[in-house]
Amino acid sequence: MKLFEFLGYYNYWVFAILLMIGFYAVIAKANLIKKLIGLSIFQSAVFLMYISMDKVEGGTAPIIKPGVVDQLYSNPLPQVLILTAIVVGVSTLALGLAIVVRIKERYGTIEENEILDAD
Amino acid sequence: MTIVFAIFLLTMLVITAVAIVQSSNLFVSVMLTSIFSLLMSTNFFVLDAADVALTEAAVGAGITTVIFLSALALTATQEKPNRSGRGIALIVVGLTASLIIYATFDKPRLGDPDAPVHQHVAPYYLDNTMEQMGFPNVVTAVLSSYRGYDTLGEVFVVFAACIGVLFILDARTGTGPKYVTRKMTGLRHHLIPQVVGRILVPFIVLFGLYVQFHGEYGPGGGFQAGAIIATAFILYSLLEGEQAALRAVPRSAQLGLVICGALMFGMVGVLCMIMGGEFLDYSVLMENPVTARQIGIIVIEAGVGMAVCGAMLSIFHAFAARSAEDTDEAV
Amino acid sequence: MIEWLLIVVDIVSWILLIIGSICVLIGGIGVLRMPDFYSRIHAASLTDTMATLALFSGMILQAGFSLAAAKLFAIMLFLLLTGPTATYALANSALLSGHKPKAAVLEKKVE
Amino acid sequence: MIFAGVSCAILVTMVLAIARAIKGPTVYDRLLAVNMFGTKTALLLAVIAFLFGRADFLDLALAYALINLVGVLAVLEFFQNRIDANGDASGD
Amino acid sequence: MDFAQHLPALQVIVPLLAAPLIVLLQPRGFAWAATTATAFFSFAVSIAIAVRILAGDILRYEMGGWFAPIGIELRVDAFSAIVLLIISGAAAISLIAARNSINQQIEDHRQPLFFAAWLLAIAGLVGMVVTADAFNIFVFMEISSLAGYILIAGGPDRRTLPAVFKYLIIGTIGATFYLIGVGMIYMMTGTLNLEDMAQRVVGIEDQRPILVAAAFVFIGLALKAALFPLHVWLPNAYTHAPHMVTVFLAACGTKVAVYVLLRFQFSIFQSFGEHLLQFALFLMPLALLGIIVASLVAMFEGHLKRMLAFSSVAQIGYILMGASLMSDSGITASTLHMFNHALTKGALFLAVAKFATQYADLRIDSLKSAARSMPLTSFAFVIAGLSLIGVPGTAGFISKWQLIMAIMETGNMGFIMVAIVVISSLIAVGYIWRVIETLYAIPTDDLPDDAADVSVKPEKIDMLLIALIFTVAMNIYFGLVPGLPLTLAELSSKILLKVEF
Repeated sequence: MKLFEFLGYYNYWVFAILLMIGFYAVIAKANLIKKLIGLSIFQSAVFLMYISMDKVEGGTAPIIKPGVVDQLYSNPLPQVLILTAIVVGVSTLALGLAIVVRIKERYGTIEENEILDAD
Repeated sequence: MTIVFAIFLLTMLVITAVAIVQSSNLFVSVMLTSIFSLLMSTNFFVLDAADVALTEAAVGAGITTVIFLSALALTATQEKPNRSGRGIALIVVGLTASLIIYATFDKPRLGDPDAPVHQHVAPYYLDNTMEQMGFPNVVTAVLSSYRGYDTLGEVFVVFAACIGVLFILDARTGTGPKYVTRKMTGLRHHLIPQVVGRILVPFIVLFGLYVQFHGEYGPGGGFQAGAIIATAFILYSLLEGEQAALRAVPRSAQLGLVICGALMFGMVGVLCMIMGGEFLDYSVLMENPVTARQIGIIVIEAGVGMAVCGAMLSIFHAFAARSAEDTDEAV
Repeated sequence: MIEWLLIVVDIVSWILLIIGSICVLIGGIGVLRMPDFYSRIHAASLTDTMATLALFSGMILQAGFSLAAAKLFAIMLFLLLTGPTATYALANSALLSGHKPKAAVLEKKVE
Repeated sequence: MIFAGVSCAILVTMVLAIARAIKGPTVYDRLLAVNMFGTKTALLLAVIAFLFGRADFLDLALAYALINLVGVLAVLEFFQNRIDANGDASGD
Repeated sequence: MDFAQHLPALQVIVPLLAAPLIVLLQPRGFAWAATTATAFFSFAVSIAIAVRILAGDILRYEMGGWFAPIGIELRVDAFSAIVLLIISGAAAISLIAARNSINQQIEDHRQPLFFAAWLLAIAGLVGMVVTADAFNIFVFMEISSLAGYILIAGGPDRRTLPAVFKYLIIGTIGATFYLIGVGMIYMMTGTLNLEDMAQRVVGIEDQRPILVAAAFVFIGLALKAALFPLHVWLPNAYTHAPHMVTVFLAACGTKVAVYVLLRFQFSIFQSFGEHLLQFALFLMPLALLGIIVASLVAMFEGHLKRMLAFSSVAQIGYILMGASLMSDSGITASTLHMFNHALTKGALFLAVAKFATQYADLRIDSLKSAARSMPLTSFAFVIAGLSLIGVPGTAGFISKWQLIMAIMETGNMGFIMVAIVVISSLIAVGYIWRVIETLYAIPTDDLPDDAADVSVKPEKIDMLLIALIFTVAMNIYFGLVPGLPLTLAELSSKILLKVEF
């Protein structure tokens, strides 16, 4: 039935919208911290895409229940990949913020157009 | 039922993202980012990803918000409006959006069991974890043993971020590393949060250790535990002030934690090589392969937990120390 | 005898859960409708604590005597501990930084 | 069944909280919304854990119950620094 | 534990695990010594691997003891062997020469962290080349790019910071695009192992997610490899980085992204009939445009380092043009050019580092009559410049010649491309000659003689100069006897085109 069909793809459409919001923020905004926030939204959208891959209708989280035999489980592999990707995202964010702090100290501003004029 | 959750949570996610990008006050954006990560974590939980939800909770609510705020404290909080780059941005963004929307048509529907993803590699993990690893949490098994090499790379990404932040923020030309700690002693006249904080911090650390060693049987593991314990110490330093926190966990101890965490992970792998197996092949550590794998995974997760905790703490203290003497212009 | 007790427990927990969700809704509406920050903080924090109490006790009754009930109790304990603290810290910091409650502003106009 | 109703109530409250977070004139309103949102997430996670019948996933709600305070206190502390630094008393 | 069986794993693990140890070594010179020792060890391992590959077998290594699609598998063949040689060779040479130049630019208490980041960069790059798992490439890509940001952020003047920030943003977007591409392929095939993926893709290439995944992987890796329109981050990053870091990154930084790009396009998307034609028709104009525009910009560039950075962008255009011919000799030419360009550009940037020890300002017109006080360095710069142009007898000539032969084979529209290659070589002659002219210019009388001599100390024979001479000698040696790289290049083109040899 149509609605259920549409909902099946709602996750991927929200992934596309979030990706665009993040990508727009990274490109269009001049403030360096706003760019980093946009970058983290951009990466969160990718995590959403991976995790919405692993859901199985009627399945539960892939921690095997001791007693139950015919229990359907969701796919563990995208979750492992995203566990790694989340920590990669935080690491890049921390490094980016350290660079922004140093730029503020040396240039006095964190607006990209003012930095370009300064040199 | 998941459909109702999906609609509510995902629409809220989009609204928050738009609000984050629109608001010109950076403080507001950071606060909305913490709501964004809360929503992401709930989304992950609804989509059956318990471990990922716990990681997003521990990392998103605790560490990302605090690092953003400490960076904001050192830079400006008001974004200057800038109309220049909008045209190209919209074109590029529109192009990528059309590419992705074009791709979504042939994708399998959310949750349909015969999607190719569930046919090939995943069933092996689900069937064999119980008898090869002896514990039910398949995600921890895949994370630390089947794809342990990824996690090793991951620990070294955290290690790289930690030495990167220390390297970039320590650029004091001439003078040695003088860590003038913050003159402010935490939330000065907030007695009640301090008292509650003193009660809460040990419980958060206890919960962190529970998550660390309970990783095989329920959602948990090294990353989550490291992040939670780091959040506990960050809360302690927020309430008691920088000096007390640095007395509790001095800077050298934080770096030591990161280094021996990373080395512990590496050395277990090398030990497996010496004892005849491949790198990170725990089954050679002892005669019974299942217990050998469990021992290997516990040591690995401990290494990961120490590395992540040490890294997040040293990053936080690098930012916090920075604000104390950002007055003198580092030349 | 036992299943009569079970039914009562079920009913009580259902009632508690319904009370809890009503409180939650009231809190949400209150936060939006209230005119000033300090009245909003009342709406949010009071219903928040009440909802935690009602919902979690309802769930503990549902969970019966098990590990889940212990976990639920722990969560309730920490939520009751941290919720009011955060609200206090928020209100205190707002007041200290000179955020005048609306009523005070009105009085000045009056005299 | 009842859990579905409770979770819907919590979801609606979350939407209201986000409305306040976006609309809120002063920073404190937004902070109030963030705090409220945090506790509601903890409630929602506990209810969902029950709704899906996986009661051993309550650790997540416990994590949120503990960590939610850190975000709010961090914002308060850095906002206070901001005020002491340049003394503006305005909320926003 | 026999040594030879663990070679691929050792290649990655030794630099990776040495990094935390280096951070512990606070005493001044020791961090540099330990890092150089590790770099030479990894160079020795890659030579051993190359020897095994030349003997004809492909090294496989199952990480954690799990077989291929379940666990992560390392797979080293001729194509990865030659890139391994480039990375560890460039690392060894740039580190052995780095002592004084780094002491000059980085404070002492930060040096252990800096050298640990250098080792992580080596481990990240090597990890990307050695592994045969799509997501593992992303993880090691992150390690190498994070370490790269740290290395470049070591640069002394303040313009380094915006350059590094732009590189971080663009690098992360590139890596995330790659992640989206891998995610979509995984969604349709269910596996992450490259070989397994190649087999499972055969039946479903016409499906939309796979085509979009190919596009995303291409864009992401083109961003990382600084292909022409997406190269905006490279000139600033290489110009403001510490001199020795530029030597290392110029020689192997972008090459690894090109390696992964070719590996994906040829091994996984090979089976698409018309896709590869699209890939070629899409890539060739970009590469040609890149060669011309980058060479022209280099022509009018004042700063010596920035000029060489733009010429790097042009050279990457050469490499990808060779690959876009999709013929056996085309890929041989592009792989060979990766090797030769690493040698040439390494030598040029070593000469720049040596000039920097005497001249603070590296603008070309401020290096007036530098040859009088630094004869050896200038002479080495001339030879390296000739190799960049492709004068017979140098390594550059071999790869240019191979490229032109490959183009001739394609027959019909070959003339335009040969013309472009020749024109860009002429432009290269242009900007190299401009530098040589100022180096050997006779000091004009308005510049008082003694002023020139007093400020400029005579050239000091140190490790930097020895490394420079050695690299230039290698340039000439591989120009005359291109045995090793040529055979490896031919082997790798057969592997990429899946020709059973």
